[in-house]
Amino acid sequence: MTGAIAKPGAWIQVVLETESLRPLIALERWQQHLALQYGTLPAAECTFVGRVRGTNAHGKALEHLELEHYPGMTKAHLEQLAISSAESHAVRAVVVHHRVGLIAPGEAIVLVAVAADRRGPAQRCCQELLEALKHNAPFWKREWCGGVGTWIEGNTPW
Amino acid sequence: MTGAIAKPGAWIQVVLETESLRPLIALERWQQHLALQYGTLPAAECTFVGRVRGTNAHGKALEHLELEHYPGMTKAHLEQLAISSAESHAVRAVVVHHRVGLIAPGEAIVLVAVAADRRGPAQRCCQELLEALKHNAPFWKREWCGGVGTWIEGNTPW
Amino acid sequence: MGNSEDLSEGLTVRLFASLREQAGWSERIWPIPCDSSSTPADLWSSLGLGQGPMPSSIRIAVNQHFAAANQPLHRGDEVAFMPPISGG
Amino acid sequence: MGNSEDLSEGLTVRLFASLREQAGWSERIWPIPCDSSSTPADLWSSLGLGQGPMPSSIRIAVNQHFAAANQPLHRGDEVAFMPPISGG
Repeated sequence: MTGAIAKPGAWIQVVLETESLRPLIALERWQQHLALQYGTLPAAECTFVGRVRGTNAHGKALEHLELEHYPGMTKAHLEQLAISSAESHAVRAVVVHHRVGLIAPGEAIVLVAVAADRRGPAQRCCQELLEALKHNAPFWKREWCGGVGTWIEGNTPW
Repeated sequence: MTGAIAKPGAWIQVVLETESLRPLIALERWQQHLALQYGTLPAAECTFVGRVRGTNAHGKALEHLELEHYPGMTKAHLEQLAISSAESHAVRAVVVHHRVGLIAPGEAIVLVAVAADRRGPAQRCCQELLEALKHNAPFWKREWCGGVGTWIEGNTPW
Repeated sequence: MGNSEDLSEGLTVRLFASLREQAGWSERIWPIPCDSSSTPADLWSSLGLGQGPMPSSIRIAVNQHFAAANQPLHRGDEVAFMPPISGG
Repeated sequence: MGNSEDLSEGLTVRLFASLREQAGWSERIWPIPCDSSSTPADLWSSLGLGQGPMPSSIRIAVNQHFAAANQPLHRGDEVAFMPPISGG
């Protein structure tokens, strides 16, 4: 499940990962593509990686986090959110990798990276897109503790 | 030139790189240390990488950027800035790698990474520390174009 | 339910996460009346997904785009009811 | 300049970047009067680093910590004058 949309303004890539998300390997490949596309890498790159916590909100040890999505809609909607953020901040490139399925504590759930000509747009776009996907992309989390799964509604505060 | 300060609250590492700064390799090592220290990696990681532009402010092709520093003071002052940001945002770990010497276009000048339990503190600390080091750490940039070096005073706007 | 298995005559309804588990199904074909303009809010009531009107926390998608509870539905539409989102 | 090569009798003055190149030197031992309390601002004038008073854009460090232009200096101090910073 990989996808890339060539835009006049920005290069957008969204990937839903069913098996594993290795942020540094994903970033390395993205940078290689960027370097090919732009000659030299843009001056500013801002990245966020979210990982599964070891405990739930009540301090109980977490066995797994489960991420459900809406096949078809989730990836297309993430692409729309990325395009919209990229355009409003005039950045060069955005990449989003998001896990679905069962994820162990410490493993990466989400990677958002933004390359831009200046640090402000890179940071603002990365931050805005992360909030957008947390609140507006069709994902649902279920925490598994002691063999019992509990659906989580909403996100931790910023 | 490497250094690590163990703090009760946060693990701070500042490195001045004289030869090359490879952000993904630096991050991989930092994450390995973090995983050893905390068992699982913290839930939120925010990273910024700054790279040398291909042209100067007047659009002329840049041959090299030169970074001068104050041996002794620069690293110690970066550590103070990192400790101060880490404490005010209550994050788990901060790493800063900064190049000195001659740097080619596209090469990394600076890497700032912050690991925290929540995304907000990670993002705010990373952003604040980047501004602090741009405006308050003793570094001076000289741009080399057509064999002529020009000292740059101040930074591009955020 | 008559022609409810005939896609051209009805809607595809999809439920996700806690809504799916509470209802005990994830996808269903549902007939749409010929002469009325049905909405997701009407559909919610018809499906018996909860007591009373649809909670405002429920998100709706029509044909895989977010939509309002009063958007008119047409035959062949895919309508999804989604509990509050928690991504990233 | 007398004892200016004797660290215990004077200050170490360091210049960086454009200031170093304009002055033509990077480090110098400078005598400090026995009976007066000298400051970085005084030192700037004595060294002839520029015409008139020290520009406010110049940053000062004493013993590798940022300091004010009127901080009293003592024998053995390391005083640095720095043009505006451009890091990161």
